[in-house]
Amino acid sequence: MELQPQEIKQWLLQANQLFQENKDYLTSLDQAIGDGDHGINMARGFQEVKNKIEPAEYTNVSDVLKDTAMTLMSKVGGASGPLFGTAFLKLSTSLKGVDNADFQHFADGISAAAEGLKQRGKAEQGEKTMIDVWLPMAEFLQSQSEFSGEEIESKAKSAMEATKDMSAKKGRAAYLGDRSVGHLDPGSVSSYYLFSTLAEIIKKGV
Amino acid sequence: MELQPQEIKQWLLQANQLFQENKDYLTSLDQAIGDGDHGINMARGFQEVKNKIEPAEYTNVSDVLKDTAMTLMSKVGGASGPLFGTAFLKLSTSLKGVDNADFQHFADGISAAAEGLKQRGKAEQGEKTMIDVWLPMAEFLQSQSEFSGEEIESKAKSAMEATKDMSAKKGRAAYLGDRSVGHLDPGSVSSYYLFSTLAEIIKKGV
Amino acid sequence: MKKIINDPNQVVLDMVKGIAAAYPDSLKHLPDTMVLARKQPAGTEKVGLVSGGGSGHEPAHAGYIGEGMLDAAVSGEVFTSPTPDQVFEAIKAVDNGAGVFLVVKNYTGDVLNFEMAAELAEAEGIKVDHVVVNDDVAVEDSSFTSGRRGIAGTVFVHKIAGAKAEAGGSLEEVKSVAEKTVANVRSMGMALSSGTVPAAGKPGFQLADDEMEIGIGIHGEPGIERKAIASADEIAEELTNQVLADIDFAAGEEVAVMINGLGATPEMELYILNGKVQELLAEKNIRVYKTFVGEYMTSLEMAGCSVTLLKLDGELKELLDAPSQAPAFKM
Amino acid sequence: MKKIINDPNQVVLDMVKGIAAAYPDSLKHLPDTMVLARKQPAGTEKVGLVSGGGSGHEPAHAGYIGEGMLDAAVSGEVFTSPTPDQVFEAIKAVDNGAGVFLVVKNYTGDVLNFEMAAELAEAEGIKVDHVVVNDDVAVEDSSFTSGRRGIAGTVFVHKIAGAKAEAGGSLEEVKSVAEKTVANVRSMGMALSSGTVPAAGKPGFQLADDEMEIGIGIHGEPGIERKAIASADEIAEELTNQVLADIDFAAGEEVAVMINGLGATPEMELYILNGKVQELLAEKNIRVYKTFVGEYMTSLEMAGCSVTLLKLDGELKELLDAPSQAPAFKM
Ligand SMILES: Nc1ncnc2c1ncn2[C@@H]1O[C@H](COP(=O)(O)OP(=O)(O)O)[C@@H](O)[C@H]1O
Ligand SMILES: Nc1ncnc2c1ncn2[C@@H]1O[C@H](COP(=O)(O)OP(=O)(O)O)[C@@H](O)[C@H]1O
Ligand SMILES: [Mg+2]
Ligand SMILES: [Mg+2]
Ligand SMILES: [Mg+2]
Ligand SMILES: [Mg+2]
Repeated sequence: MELQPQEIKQWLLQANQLFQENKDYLTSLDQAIGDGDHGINMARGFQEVKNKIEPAEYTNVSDVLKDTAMTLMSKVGGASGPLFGTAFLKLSTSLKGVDNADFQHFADGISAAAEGLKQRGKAEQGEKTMIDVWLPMAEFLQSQSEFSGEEIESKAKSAMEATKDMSAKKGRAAYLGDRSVGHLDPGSVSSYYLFSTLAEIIKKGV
Repeated sequence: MELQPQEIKQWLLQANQLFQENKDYLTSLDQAIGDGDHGINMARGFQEVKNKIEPAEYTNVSDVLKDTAMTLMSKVGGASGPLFGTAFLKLSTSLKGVDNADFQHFADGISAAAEGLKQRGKAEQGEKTMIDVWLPMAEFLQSQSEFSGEEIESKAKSAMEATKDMSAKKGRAAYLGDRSVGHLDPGSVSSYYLFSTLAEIIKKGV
Repeated sequence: MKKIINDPNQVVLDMVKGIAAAYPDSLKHLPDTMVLARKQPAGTEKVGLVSGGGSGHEPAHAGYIGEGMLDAAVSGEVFTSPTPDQVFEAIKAVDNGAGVFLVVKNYTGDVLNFEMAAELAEAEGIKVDHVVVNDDVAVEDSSFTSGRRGIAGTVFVHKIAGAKAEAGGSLEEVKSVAEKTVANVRSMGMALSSGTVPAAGKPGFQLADDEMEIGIGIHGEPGIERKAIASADEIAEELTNQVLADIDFAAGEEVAVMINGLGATPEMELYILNGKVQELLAEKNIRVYKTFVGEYMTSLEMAGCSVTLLKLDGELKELLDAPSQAPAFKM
Repeated sequence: MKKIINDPNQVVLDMVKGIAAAYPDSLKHLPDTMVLARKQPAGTEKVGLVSGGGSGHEPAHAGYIGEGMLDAAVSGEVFTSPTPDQVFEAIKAVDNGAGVFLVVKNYTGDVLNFEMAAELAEAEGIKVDHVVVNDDVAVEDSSFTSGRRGIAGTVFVHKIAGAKAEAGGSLEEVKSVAEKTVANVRSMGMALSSGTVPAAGKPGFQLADDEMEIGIGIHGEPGIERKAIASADEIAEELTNQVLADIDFAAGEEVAVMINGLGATPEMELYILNGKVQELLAEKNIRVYKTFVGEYMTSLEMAGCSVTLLKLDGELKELLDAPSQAPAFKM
């Protein structure tokens, strides 16, 4: 299968719905080990993404993703704004020149996004940040040859859950050091929401 | 009977005890229609009175009352400091020249105190202030010819209780106007404490 | 009660010492008193300006000591007027022969204690005069009662009388500008929650989670109305309109505006309120000459605010603009 | 949540408008942004100084705009760094050809967004440099983690870099004094209660009635230790000693002290704390050159405080003393 611009749009619109519904939950995760704004940030950012992309007509996936990236960059702020912005920008750039995203193209885009996150965040895997979802996901996709909704969902979920036992080294939770152990990383939960809605789109599309 | 310096001292020391015990009650009365410091003010002031007069030797009533007046004046502050200070100063001045206070001298002293309060406070009877205890008490004593503990106690009590139904025109409670009705005037309760301990001293002395 | 204090009964002395320790070059703490006074160059001959009142209103009053404003401030117990002997010490400390002027807020306690201090000073041959500030329009201005309270508008009186004294004004001249300021300044406040007097240990009053009180005093004295909490715009409207109702404005007249926080309200909220106040004044064609937003006359950690308007003429503008070195009102 | 606001999601815009309305002669609100900038005389050629961050820290950062301090401040959502495009607007607005210097607090979000803004500006040919302030000794200074946070010490960086820029310093010179300030400033805070982000509607954390938290961050980030509330003297000792443990002092060296209120703590308590801090410094033979007590870097209506020490040399003293017209830091 290939992901078409309309499906990418659907992905992001469904993700927005998830962020609106889980705004308080994400915020409470961030209150525990951060500053308690992550849910507010994501809900604000994706609401703006919706406002931007819903009325627009797209003929290629790169443009939807670029509008998403620029909107997140300019509407979210905090750590997650530039980071998710960077991830979507890298994905968009990687998919430039094609109308629809086939599996390998998309997998390469996610790899580029994960690399971009590492650079932007000056962070490594295992430091209890969203990178701990994006990087395992990128590696997993590189090991596959076709979209699988079930597997993307389960991979994202286990990666997200794995952040619970990590001790934070980057982001605000790092101020807590080992006391961050036992709490999910909010940005990783948001990243999981992105991949789980992607998985649903894929399941429908298959 | 005559009140001796030692009895005046006892009066004030017992009054102090009452102010310490009822500090929170007086403060709560003042929280309802004032600024919530009356109990603190009286407890602080009379503690200082105790510190001042307890170790001292007095040969006449005027001196105990003067020390009390000056201490209240310089340690209480607020409205009640200068007012009680003035009352005791007038009482002291009025008793100058005698060692012990006989009834008529003392009654005249209370009249002078009540007059002093009216002048200092620029207030009249019925305006829901301590004057509503001191003035009826002065008038009552002028109608008598001998100390009576029982009658002083009951007169002071009914005068104090009568402030409950008054609408405040002076002091902080005046800001409430008619909403002050239904609350006792804190300064009147303190004045009642003074006269009720005086009544006890008289009862013992008789 | 959660406070950064040592002994609840020693907060005023600890505070006075802490203020003196913060500004050793410009302030001195008069030994064995609760008086802070300006270190003045020898030979100063200006009118001395003294203010004070109960503590718990910081930066009032000690924060207003400095060149161009007060010469001394007397700190009473929390929410309790200082005693006459303390005020008298302040008067003596700042008298340089030109007389001493007292700025008193209109509370029975303050008026009585400052009056008695003035009597003591006059008995020693010191020329003393005073003004009583009563800017709070939440209370009826009646000669049959205690009348209106003095609240945040007092700070403008400090500033203007201070500038006049600094400029060499006589006691009469200082009094005259102070009275003009009092005649032209009006305030009104509101609260969302109460402060706690340290020695009392519990809040002065209780407001429900959805309640506010309009017209509250700076000691927690009850206001005009307790009602459902409103928006910043509605609060701005209510306070501004009540203030404006109390003083005549010709269109085009100029005012100074003070948006005063009562203690726990973040500056963010004060500025939000200010936005609407300015809009309302503009609609009514009242020109704003200068705006002050911050904590000027607080009530411990009360959440809430007050709005003050001071009608200006040329003289008041000049005095308001004069330099001041007071830590809480530098200009 | 009890606040004087209109819409919880509009507090930043309402506040920015309210700030602009308070100082129309000296400030302008850049249309369609959350940027406030100084109205500068035409022909100004100084280095532009920009700071900012999440809102909720008022008077930081807009209160520090003025002659001798910042040229622009960017307000993000409450406790959320502003976005690169907003910072970029500020940079463009204050660039007069001499370059623009950014004062950034060390939070991942702030660093990322300001860095991206700098990249955007450089792409348009504007010279940009920055400093990252990390004065909070409650957090370990590690290159393997996010490192220390930037808190109240940032205000000293604004002051000193601002004075240097005002004096005509080049971008390199401004950076050099800013870095020297960062190298010499240390802070630590504590809280008695949490603030409430308006859009979240409930407090960021809960402390029991007898608890305090030592080493708290200005966004409610957890501190080092939660323990029984102590006296002002003990709190002063704990904060001061932790700050002193982090920086070498030779006896006789001079410092500037900042006792900063986090929002709901009355000034009375800050001065009580100051008394003890000054005593401790005197015992250690550290000379206090100047003390600042007040609310400089708040955390909404959090109750608590922080202690900041800045080690001074001749250059820093001169720049600290230079005049400033910023409403929240007039000198
Ligand atoms: N250096 C970093 N690299 C990658 N991700 C990071 C980094 N720092 C923080 N994050 C992510 O950002 C999330 C927090 O986002 P958010 O709460 O919106 O911003 P802020 O921390 O500025 O309040 C964290 O949960 C984490 O996943
Ligand atoms: N003008 C006045 N004349 C006489 N008594 C007054 C007057 N004003 C106030 N009082 C008395 O003072 C009492 C309040 O004292 P207190 O609470 O100690 O002082 P403050 O009102 O300054 O806080 C009132 O209850 C009232 O009895
Ligand atoms: Mg966060
Ligand atoms: Mg009282
Ligand atoms: Mg009182
Ligand atoms: Mg944040």
